[in-house]
Amino acid sequence: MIPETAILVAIVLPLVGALAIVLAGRIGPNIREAATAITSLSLIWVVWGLLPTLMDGGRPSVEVSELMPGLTIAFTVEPLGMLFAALASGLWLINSIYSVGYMRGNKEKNQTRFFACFALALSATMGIAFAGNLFTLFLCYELLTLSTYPLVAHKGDPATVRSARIYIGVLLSTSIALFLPAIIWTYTIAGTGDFTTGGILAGKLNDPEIGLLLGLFVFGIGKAAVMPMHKWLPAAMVAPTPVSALLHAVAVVKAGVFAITKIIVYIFGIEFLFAAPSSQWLLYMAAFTIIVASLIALRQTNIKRLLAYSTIAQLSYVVMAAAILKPLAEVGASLHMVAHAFGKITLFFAAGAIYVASKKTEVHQLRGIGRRMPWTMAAFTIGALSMIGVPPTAGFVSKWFILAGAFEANNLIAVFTIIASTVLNAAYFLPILYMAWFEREHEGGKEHGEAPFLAVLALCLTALLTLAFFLFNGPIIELESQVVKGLS
Amino acid sequence: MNLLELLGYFNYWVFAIILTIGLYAIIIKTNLIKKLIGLSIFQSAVFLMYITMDKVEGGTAPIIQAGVEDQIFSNPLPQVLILTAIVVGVSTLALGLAMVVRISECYDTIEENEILDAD
Amino acid sequence: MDLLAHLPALQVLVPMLSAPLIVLLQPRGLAWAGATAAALVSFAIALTLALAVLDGQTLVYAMGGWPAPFGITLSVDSFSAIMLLIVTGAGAASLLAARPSIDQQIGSERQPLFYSAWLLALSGLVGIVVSADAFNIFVFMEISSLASYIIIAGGPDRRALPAVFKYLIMGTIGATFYLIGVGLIYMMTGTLNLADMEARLGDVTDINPVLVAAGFITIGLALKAAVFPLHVWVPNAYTHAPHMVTVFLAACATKVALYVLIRFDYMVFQATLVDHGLQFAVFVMPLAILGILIASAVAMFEGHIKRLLASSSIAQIGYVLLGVSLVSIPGLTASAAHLFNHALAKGGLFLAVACLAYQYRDLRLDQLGGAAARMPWTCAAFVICGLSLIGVPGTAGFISKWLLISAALESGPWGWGLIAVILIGSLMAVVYIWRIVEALYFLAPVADEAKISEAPIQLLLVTGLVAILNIYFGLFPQIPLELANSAAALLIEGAQ
Amino acid sequence: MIDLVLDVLSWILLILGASCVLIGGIGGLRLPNFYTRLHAASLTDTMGTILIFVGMMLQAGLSLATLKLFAIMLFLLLTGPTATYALANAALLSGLKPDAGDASDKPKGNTPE
Amino acid sequence: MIFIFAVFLLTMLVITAVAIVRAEDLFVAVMLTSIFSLLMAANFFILDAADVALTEAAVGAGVTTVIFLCALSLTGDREKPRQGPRWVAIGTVGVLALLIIYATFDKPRLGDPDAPVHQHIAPWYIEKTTEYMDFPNVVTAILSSFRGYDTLGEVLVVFAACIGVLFILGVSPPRKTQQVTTKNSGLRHHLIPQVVGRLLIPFIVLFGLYVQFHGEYGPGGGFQAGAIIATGVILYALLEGEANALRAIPRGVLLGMVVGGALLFGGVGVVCMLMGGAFLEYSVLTADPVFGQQLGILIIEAGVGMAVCGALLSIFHAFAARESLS
Repeated sequence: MIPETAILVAIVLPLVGALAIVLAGRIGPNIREAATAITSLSLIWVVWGLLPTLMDGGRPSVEVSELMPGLTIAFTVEPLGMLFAALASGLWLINSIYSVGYMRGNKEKNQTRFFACFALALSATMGIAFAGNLFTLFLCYELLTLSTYPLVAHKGDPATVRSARIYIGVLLSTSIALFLPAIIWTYTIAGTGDFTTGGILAGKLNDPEIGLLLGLFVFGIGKAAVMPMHKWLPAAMVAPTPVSALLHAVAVVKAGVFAITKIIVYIFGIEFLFAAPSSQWLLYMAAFTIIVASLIALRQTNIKRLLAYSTIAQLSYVVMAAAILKPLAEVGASLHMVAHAFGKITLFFAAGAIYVASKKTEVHQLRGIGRRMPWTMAAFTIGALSMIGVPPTAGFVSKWFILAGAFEANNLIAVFTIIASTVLNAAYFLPILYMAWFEREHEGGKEHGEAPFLAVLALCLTALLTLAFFLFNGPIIELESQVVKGLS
Repeated sequence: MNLLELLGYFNYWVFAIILTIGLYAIIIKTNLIKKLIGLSIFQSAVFLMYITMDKVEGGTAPIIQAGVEDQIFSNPLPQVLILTAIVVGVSTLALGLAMVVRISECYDTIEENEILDAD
Repeated sequence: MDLLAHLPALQVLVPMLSAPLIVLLQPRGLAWAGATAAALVSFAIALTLALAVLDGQTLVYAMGGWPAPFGITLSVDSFSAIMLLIVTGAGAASLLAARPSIDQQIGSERQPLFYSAWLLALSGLVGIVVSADAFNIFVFMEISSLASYIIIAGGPDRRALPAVFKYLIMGTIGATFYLIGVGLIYMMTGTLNLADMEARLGDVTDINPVLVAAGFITIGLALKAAVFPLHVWVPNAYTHAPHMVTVFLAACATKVALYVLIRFDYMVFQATLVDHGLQFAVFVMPLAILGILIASAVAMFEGHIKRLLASSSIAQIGYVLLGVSLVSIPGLTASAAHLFNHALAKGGLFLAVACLAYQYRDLRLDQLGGAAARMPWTCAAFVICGLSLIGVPGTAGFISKWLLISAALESGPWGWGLIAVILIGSLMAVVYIWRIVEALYFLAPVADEAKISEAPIQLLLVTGLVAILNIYFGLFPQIPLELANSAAALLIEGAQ
Repeated sequence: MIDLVLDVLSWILLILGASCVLIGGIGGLRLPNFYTRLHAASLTDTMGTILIFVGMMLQAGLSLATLKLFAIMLFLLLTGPTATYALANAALLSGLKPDAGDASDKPKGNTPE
Repeated sequence: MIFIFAVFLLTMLVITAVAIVRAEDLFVAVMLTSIFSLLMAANFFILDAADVALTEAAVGAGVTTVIFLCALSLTGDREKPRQGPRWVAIGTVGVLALLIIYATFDKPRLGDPDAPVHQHIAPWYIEKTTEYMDFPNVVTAILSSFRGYDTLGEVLVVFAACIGVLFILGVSPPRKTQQVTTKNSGLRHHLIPQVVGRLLIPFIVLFGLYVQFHGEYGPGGGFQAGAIIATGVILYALLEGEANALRAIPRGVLLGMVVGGALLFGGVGVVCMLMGGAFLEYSVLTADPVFGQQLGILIIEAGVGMAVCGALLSIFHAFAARESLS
């Protein structure tokens, strides 16, 4: 099919899928899961079908509606978005495989609502990935927030509802109070919000305002969880593990950092921003977030909360990489999105698998669990190493590019931050690995084996991806280099 | 300032005073019927204002006597408006009274504060 | 004269003259059917008119064939077209859905009177909108007011009566103030036709009476439009009215008064009084801001769903006024658009409430637990309209928020302050809408839910339709925006 | 000559009538209790009306106005006493004993409730 | 001379108004209100507004008072004394009064022939009335033709009030109190009022009809006539008892009159439309436009009369019936 329609299909398909899931849910779980699987498969087919067009420099775009002059709902495919879309669609398949195992293993209720909202969230994600201008991005961003709310509040008991309230509250209010005015401001001074290579604000804005606008954007996009807008992420840990995976790896937080990167690259333009001293604070902010989040993670005893804070840190890697404002760093940013996605989803799957199999949620409970759940813990190990950035894992590649960018900009703060955080990551992951593999499980622990097969399959897949990304990342790098092509 | 002029001002002042009295009754009285009475006073004050402005020196009621030449007529338009306004006023009054009757049936009182206490 | 030429008159006459006939239709089904038919016809007329004036022309109709300053003329321009769409649309939709809810709340023997009064209210509002004659506006204001008192008093709860009595008193005071203002202007100009007034006010030398007149008219209409400090009659009246009546009135009643206010201040005074624009802004803007903030804050702590939405209506009036008080084309466009979008959102919300009320006697939030499980479609519609009220992108409410904020941005130094107000208001809206949503979806049910099921299909379909419209006009708002734009241009150039 | 006589006559009548009305008014204010006041008021209804109207008719001379005036007089003469009667009747029904001797309107203990 | 009289009347007005507000006994207050209306009517007459005076006297002093009394007999006629400060209210209204009085100083003085009111459109009406309608009463001409649309609206207002009262009082009272008195038998046991009443009522109705159909020539027209006739019937009801009055003119007929009147008015307008004119453009009714105007005005005045009379009567009956069954 021609790319223009492909874009629309990619966005509409999950919606149709959601409908199908609701209907199929009336018939029976198996049909429903089948609907999910079919949808995600066909989505992958559609999205990845766009790759070739992109590789030879095509930028297919389609406009849906012009609300008012200059303000349109339009979608364009460009490398950053392509990467994000491909990533999300791919991980959705794996995630659904895992969710089936998890949800059934846990006998959760309202599974139909769960899968339907999941599909909706994916549709919004596709929208974000292909958004052709700020307004469309904002539209899909809000849709994503709203469609994930039921997922976070899935359990429905008072505590969960309270946390879900924090989730929706932070995300909605930041987006309305900061993101929206930033967008409108951009439209009023630039007359348009289309994502164009090299930015649209160049020369339209003076120095202090640049910093202000950047701040509105960065803090307005609460999904990026730059401190102090990170509160929602730990709160959202009440959600079932597949949802956490969705939040952390597949869609939500990625959407945040993706949006920031895209705005920096296509709205401000990195050279314009690099020239503006008042944009420096973003780097410091990100660095600060990385260090602090890692320190907090160090003190966590609950596995999922630990992972949450590590996510916050990792996200700020991407933000910081983008804020270095050098081509290599931008590539690094996009790579790190992928790398972190693979690593973190593996970790969450593992944590979820442990919970399903043994109902263990605390770090100290993991003593010797490696013997009971070898596969799971192996995957966990790979994920953890990738987080730290040890070869041969994905994390290494992205960190390499980011460091390269940092040196190119000879930005010592960035370099220092990366090294320090690497040490910290090691400091909070290695003990877990040690405990899991080499310590003896204390007596009286209840007998349990591996998690349900589907779950284990999924997490092994992601672990493999984590490794594979280290070896075969050529095409992706080439693709992403197109973003900064022509920039020194 | 001749007599007519003074009278003109006097008309407007009376209008202002009556208007004020009516409004005062509406605001201050808790008895619903008293409020409605105040309302009707309030409205008739406005009637007075309109009618006052239609007077022409040495004019007569705007009814053309056949054969009489160059007679001066007062302005008919405000009279028409006030005809309408009077009927509107009495309609509002009737509606209000009907409500008061129902209220006194449901609450056994027509004092506003007691009604507020009732629920 | 061909039919199109007669349309402005027919717009008023169709509901007006069918009202007396309705009284005679004794079997209640017939009364409802007749009223609905009339409302639908007038909606169709409104659509035709809107399309006719889309290109910015003005249709004028001389009643009784008497020329403008001497007889009464009706005029329909793009601004009135928007209001016509809102009013007749709200009337048609609510009447279409009304029957089950009304059957539940009002005895069948009183229904013919009720529906006839409803049509009268509709025709009165429409008459105000199309009229180009100051006194004629007063007459129709009274028709609509009396009729709305009647239909509000139809509320089954006894508290409806004091509420509507208060409304009657304040409404009459407002109308009388308006009458005084018109009288003073007539005294200084000797005419009642709005356009003629503007023309002749120019060469009035003694300006004091005109200033006082402007004050009286503004305050009187503000009273009827429930502008912030004068809104005390709204919450009770909306809360205790029959649910469908609340839908109708909340969607359009106060907006019409606002419309007259805007018309007067822009088309009559703006051009003639020295820096009236400034005085107007100085007078209105604080009220608008206070209204937005305080009313939203009140709404955040309301426990009763209808009272909550009523308070939010007051806040929304504030948004419209804010746009108006900017005295600029973007601001007016935003206001006009917001009139339209808020009517959509609030109408949908109250429709959903009516659906809920069909099953739940007690509409306090803590009583509504678990409604979502029993009435999924209703709650879905409620959520959509609620998002539109908040101004989430993709819904109609977002469009006007966007316009409003960009208008504020262009309005100079204090723009950022206004934006802050608007955003805080939206955040408060998030809070109070979300309180309802959580109650509907996650609160533990209290009522014995055995009997509770989805609302009747008739009610449900209309509600769903409105919800869908909220999304449609969020994605394809071209037509209302076009109308709003030309309306703003019209008003501003009327002011020059 | 004759008109002068008529004029003077009419004015005399008018003044007489006016004084009747005035007396009636004073009586209504000063007299002690209900029935006596009623009695005073009736003076206004009858004598006052007749005198004033005749006076005005003389002023008007022979014209349509005179006819109208006469009609109005007739009307008043019919209604005035009737109203007085209705009032007295109502007072009696509500238990107010006619008793010229006593100076107040307090209902007596022995009045029928 | 006349001015002194006017000043006297106006002063009386103010005094009456104060007395009304101060009166504790609502019955007294209502009576004073009716006096207030009479004074107002006299004032209107002095200011050359004959029609308005007639209407105010008939509607304000007559019908309103009756309705008030009906309501009072249902609600009780004592006002509870109010405690608490009233300076706020006094302050606000005082400011209002001063504002208006301040505004009056720029107003054109009373009766100034050069005042804009008398310049712009009023003369047009006066001269064109003879040309278009060819009858003397300009007020009627404006009321029913030049601004006929307003009058239609006004009829609808009356209609609204009528159905409103019927609707609101249409529910049976929550609790039955014991029969207060046997009011509804009227004064039938009292010979004198009955005889006088029987004597007068025909004349009242006759006068009403005169006012109705003489409206083009003298003061009067539909509203006044309707009010007057209504008063006559109400008097009948008071004398003969409300039940008999209803037997004479049942509720259905009254409602029919209201609806019929409104529809008659509207119908004429629609017929004008159908005959190719604008709404309410009577000239097209007949070949001769002047006669067309006259005809149209005659018909719609009849409609107005019917509607007003029917509305006032059914409102009265709604209250009165309440009285007998509460």
